[in-house]
Amino acid sequence: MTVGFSQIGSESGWRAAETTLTKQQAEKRGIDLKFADAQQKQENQIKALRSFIAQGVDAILVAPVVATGWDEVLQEAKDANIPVVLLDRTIDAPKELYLTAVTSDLVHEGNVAGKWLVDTVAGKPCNVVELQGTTGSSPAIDRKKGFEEALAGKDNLKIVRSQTGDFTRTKGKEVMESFLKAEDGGKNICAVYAHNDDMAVGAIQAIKEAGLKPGTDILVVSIDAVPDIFQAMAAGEANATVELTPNMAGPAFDALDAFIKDGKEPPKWIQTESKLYTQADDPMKVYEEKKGLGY
Amino acid sequence: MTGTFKAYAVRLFPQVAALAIILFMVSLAFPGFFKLSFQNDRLYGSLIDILNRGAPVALLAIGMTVVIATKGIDLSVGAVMAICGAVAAASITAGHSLAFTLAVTISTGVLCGLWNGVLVAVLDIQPIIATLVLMVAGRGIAQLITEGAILTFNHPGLIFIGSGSLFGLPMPVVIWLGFGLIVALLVRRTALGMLIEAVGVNRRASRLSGVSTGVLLIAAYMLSGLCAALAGIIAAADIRGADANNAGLWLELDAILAVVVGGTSLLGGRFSIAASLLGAMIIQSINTGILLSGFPPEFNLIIKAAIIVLILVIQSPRAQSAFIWLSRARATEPTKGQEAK
Amino acid sequence: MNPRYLPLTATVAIFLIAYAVCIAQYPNMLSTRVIGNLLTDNAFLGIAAVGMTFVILSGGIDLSIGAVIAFTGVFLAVLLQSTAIHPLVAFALALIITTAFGAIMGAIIHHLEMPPFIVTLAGMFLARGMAFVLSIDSIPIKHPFYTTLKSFYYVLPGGGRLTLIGGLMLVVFLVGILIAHRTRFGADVYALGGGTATARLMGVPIGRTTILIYALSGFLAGLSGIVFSLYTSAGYSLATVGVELDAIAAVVIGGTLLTGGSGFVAGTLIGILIQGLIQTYITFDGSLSSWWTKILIGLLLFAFILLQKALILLSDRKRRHA
Amino acid sequence: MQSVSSYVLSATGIDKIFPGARALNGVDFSLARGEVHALLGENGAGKSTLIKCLTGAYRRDGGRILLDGVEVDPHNTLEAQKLGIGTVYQEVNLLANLTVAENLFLGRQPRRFGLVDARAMNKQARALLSEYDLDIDVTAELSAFSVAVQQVIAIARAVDLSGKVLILDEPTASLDTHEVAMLFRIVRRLKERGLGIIFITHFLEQVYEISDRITVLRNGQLVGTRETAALPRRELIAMMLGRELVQEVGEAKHSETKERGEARFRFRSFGRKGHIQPFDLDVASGEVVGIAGLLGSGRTETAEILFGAERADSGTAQADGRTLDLSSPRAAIREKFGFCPEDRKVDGIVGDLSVRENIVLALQARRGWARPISRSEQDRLADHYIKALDIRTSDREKPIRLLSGGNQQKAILARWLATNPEFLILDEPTRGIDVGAHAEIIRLIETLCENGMSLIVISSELEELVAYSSRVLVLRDRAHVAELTGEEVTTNAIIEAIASAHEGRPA
Ligand SMILES: Nc1ncnc2c1ncn2[C@@H]1O[C@H](COP(=O)(O)OP(=O)(O)OP(=O)(O)O)[C@@H](O)[C@H]1O
Ligand SMILES: Nc1ncnc2c1ncn2[C@@H]1O[C@H](COP(=O)(O)OP(=O)(O)OP(=O)(O)O)[C@@H](O)[C@H]1O
Ligand SMILES: [Mg+2]
Ligand SMILES: [Mg+2]
Repeated sequence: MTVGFSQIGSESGWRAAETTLTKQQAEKRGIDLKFADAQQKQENQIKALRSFIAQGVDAILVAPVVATGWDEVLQEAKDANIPVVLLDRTIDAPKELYLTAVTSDLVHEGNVAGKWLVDTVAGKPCNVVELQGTTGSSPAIDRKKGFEEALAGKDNLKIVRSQTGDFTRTKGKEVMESFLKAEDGGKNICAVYAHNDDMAVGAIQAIKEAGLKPGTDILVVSIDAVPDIFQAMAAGEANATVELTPNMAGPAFDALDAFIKDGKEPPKWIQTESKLYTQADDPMKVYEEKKGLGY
Repeated sequence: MTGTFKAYAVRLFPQVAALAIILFMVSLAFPGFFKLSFQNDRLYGSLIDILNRGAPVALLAIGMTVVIATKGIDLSVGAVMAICGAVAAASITAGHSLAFTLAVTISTGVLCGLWNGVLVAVLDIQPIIATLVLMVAGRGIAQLITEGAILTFNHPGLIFIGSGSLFGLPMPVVIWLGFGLIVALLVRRTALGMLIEAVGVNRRASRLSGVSTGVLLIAAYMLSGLCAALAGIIAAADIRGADANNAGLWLELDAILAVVVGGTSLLGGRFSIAASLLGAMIIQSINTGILLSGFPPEFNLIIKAAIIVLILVIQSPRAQSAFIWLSRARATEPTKGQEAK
Repeated sequence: MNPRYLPLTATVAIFLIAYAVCIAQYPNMLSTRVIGNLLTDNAFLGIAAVGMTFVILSGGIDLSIGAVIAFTGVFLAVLLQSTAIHPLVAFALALIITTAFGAIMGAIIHHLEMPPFIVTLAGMFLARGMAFVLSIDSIPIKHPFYTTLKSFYYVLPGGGRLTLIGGLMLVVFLVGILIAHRTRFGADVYALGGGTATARLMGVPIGRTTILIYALSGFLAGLSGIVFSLYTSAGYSLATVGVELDAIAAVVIGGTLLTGGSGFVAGTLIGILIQGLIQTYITFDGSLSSWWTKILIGLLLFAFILLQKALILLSDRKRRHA
Repeated sequence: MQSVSSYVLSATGIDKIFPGARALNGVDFSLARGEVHALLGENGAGKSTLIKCLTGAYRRDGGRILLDGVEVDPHNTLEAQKLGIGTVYQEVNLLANLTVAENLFLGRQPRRFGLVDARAMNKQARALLSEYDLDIDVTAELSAFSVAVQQVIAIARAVDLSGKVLILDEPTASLDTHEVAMLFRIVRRLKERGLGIIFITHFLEQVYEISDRITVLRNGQLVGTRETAALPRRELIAMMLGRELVQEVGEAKHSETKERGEARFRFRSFGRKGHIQPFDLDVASGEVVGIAGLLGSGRTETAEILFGAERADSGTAQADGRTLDLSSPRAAIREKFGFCPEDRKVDGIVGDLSVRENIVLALQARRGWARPISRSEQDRLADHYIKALDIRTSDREKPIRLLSGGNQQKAILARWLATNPEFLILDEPTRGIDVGAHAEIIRLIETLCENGMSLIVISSELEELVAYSSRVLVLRDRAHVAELTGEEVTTNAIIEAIASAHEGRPA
């Protein structure tokens, strides 16, 4: 079986891990994987899909960079009888155009993080600063939304500052530095919520350099569960992270297998778990497990 | 001596004024802006943050200034930063010494510059395209080294470069100030500055006058590579890891912007390192100011665009000549009177 | 042969050779699907690159086009979502805005004597920023008119499609060639590229030409935005980041000198096709990791430039000896 | 005196102020129908500035312009063209990247159905140039042609554009006698048609040959306007210089035929394929060798190969028996060679740098970057040459592109003199230089030779060549075809050598 895989790019460690795992999974099942990197551009993804169709692959995996704009090319794939599985993000298209979507629920992730914070501060007043992902990207929008939903109605919790850190460590650190300055050297901040772990790691460094203790003076909660955040948790510098599993391809291949061999229609949405990890979950052990996965 | 000082003052006036105005505006939006304190053996405050965060762009701007003075442009600096950060992280995690790591990293940057320089000077490829090659491929090379992940390290020596302090200033600040001073002295105390400007203004005429145009061009790109290497080390040391995907992303545009805000023409010729460094600080002040002001991030780009346009309009030759014209209109009256006598 | 046409001929030759090499390796690449895809998938880039060609021919550069394309898409999506106006009206509005935007940049470049690189860089920030302000979400466009437009395509033998937008790109190229080589405005553009001071002394209306050039580029970026919104049926403020660099690369690979004054609109089409070919080849290969993809694209870009240089040098030498 | 109404163009009280320099101060100028009006003055007197003010290329700071008695105010050259004023500016101002035909018809291309009709345009271009005996490929890019050909094209364009007034700013600087004669034929024809023609030149013979009236400027001020016939040469020079000139070039008697010493520099079958055929050349120390030939005969190529600007692919070069390395300009400069190129705008000046920097550039390049010439030494050098060559500039820090054409030329010459060369190649050194400076330069050339420097001079002015060369090489079709020595060196002999060489050529 030949499967084309259109990946968004390699903009973060998490994505690199997803690519690695997809390749591993394909190899394990003897699938010939055609990999195309779109360098963060939707037009490149559409081009890649069209090339896959022209090439005559048996199935297509796509991690869509954005939710909209897929109808036409998916229709072409359908016309050519090539099943398409979406990875890690859903899209805004008629459901019959694709076989299934293997994703986590981004809003839910934000929600889990928010709930954890609400439970942890337990009614004490708390000013939260937020490090957003890239402005306009769907994880940034949804993780913000989910988090705000969890905080809704809790008057003790307030998001006092929110800026974009572009999902990167450098920007996460820089933005956190200015938050600390702007909020009285950090004395007004009780928690930081970062849309991904990389920004959280940057923020932790900024907090330390400002002479405060991350994890104690300022709570740190973030999303993704990449190995480095577990190191920070082990050191007591980060408090919680919500896992976004990079192994989306496994369930996708299973569904494809079943569909192609037995014609079995999978459900339209295969949701992956959004597991919460805290300092209590033996972070060093998780770190060791995750280390080799290409994060 | 006072003459040269006056010339400097005149040259740098627009940049200094623009910087002062921006800092003033930021302080209106954020009152504690000018507050400085001494913490952990170093000065601490928003102003220091600007100096510190502006380090990569400032370093890139040094090399970029010289490249632009030769009528070139270097789009690859961001990618070279990523490569060098990756090399540094890979080397230090492989257990090499700090000195070795720095040497290898800086050589890598210089080598990248050499590649660009050869394309431009020997193969005569247009600079924007010649450096576009490395801009595209370079990030790939960096990712090849880190395999797409963030390569973290714990070597205290390397980390010191990113977040240590010297003379009460953060290391990155010491590095860019020091390096800027060295390069500025190098080009102005020797004939390099003039020769570079000559090449930028008229390469043919310079060659016919015996200037080694090829060597100078290559050297300019090598300097730019060196600057990118330093910036790459600082960026990696700052976050204790090499982020091949994001290190230096789009920083080439900021560096070019810094040079232009500094008043060096993109058509080559006259240049000033000091002015470019001021330009870098202006850009960083805008960035930090936006962060401190608390606007929603959707507005970042618009604010940045508006301020840049404003600065450039004030600096544009037209506005300047209008200014000169105004001041002359006032000054000519007495001259006329003298002529009449 | 007239030496003026050398770079163009070299480019065409390189493209044909490269295509032949690809086919030898992957016979499927000869299919009309691939050819149709090359046109359709690169339509928005091609249209914007025509504008970029004019700008570069005049010795300038326009970094704003990617952002303008994204802005146009978001503008259309927001407009069609929140009002009941017909897409054609929305198209007209978008084109008016982007053309005016280009004209204003041209006016600033001319009247304030500021370098195009910086003016259009600020323009890029501004257009992208405006798109963010309009909406940070990606907004689908579900108007039936869009469906109608998308249903216009011609099925080539072998399953490939010649779509409306692919055809539109070809038309834009034809018109662009006509404007560049058969109008006084076109000659003025080349004149500007030859040297502003000289052109001024020769009586070329510098101001008007500069403004028109950037207005044209803005117009075509707007048109490209419309095409892109048709292509994706959506508007998204983060779309088409860095497209300006792709367009510049296409123009230069097509044999136009970045210093201005020399080159061909037709060459840009080949430049676009060469880039499309590289991408298609990499996808067909399908074994490259993300990083090797980047490295290979860079190397192939380099190889094309080098090949072009070599071909020109070679025939130049032959001419001298003849 | 002519009545006011017969003036096609009259300007009164023209002022132009540049930062740091008053280029024109209340200049009056009037041009009658059907007259050729010579505009004369030293380098930097303000001639080019005056015409640029008239054509709107510069905004004037004061004064009025009347065209046919009506006040006009052209804001740019396009408007001036529309008013019927055609101009050839001092530096060839055509676009190297356009074809000849496009250059000729830029902005007024013939059109069919709204589109440019390239075929008609090329046909018209060929017809236009045939009037100038120029049979070239009008679809080729302008850059394929020599400066002289470009000059003719520029003239053809301006003539074609001028309905009322034709302005020629040093159009003959790079033309040889044949082309000049042709130009004058055309000028006379236009004159008969009633055009007013402004003619700027530094060749006084040409002034007397063609002009009806003369206006002299000095330091941006009007000295006076006279009828040519009533103005003796000596008086004219006095008007221009503000003093008497001791000795004028051309009248200068060939100094006692120089002893031809031992050849110091020897070139043997030196040449480059496609550029110039291999030639032999011997130059003694203190000798001036002139090179003559028609346009495109390969004079510039000879110079470029001698200097390593184009690398020779055959032959050897020796000095005092030692083999010279002439592989690049840099190498040549190390061998104490110098080369003052013909196209000063492209190959000579470094426009944005100051006069001082332009003068020290070659010397600094030879010393290397690590051994900077101290600022005081630079100032001294610059001041010395500004004085010695009488370079008119308000200030040694002025960017050289703001200097008048002739003064730029002098600064480039100074650049080479500052390097103290032993072998100096001058390609059209006196192009665009005024009478006073001309005499200075010739005198300078003679002093240089007395001090033992070897000189190669390329010039289209045969009198000048005769005046100081002890030997003249004649070129044709990129090959050295004749060599005249000692008593043979006369204007007539050179013309004959060129002509006879040409007789052998199939038409
Ligand atoms: N743009 C400018 N800015 C400042 N000074 C200028 C500018 N253009 C010309 N000048 C000065 O004005 C004076 C007159 O120059 P102009 O070119 O008119 O001389 P000219 O009579 O044409 O001389 P030449 O015979 O050498 O061509 C010169 O001193 C020159 O340096
Ligand atoms: N009348 C002409 N017709 C066509 N081509 C010409 C003509 N004159 C010159 N050229 C071309 O111009 C190019 C440059 O000539 P070049 O300037 O080297 O000659 P030259 O002998 O130095 O003449 P000069 O110095 O008087 O301009 C040559 O390639 C020559 O073929
Ligand atoms: Mg002049
Ligand atoms: Mg010549």
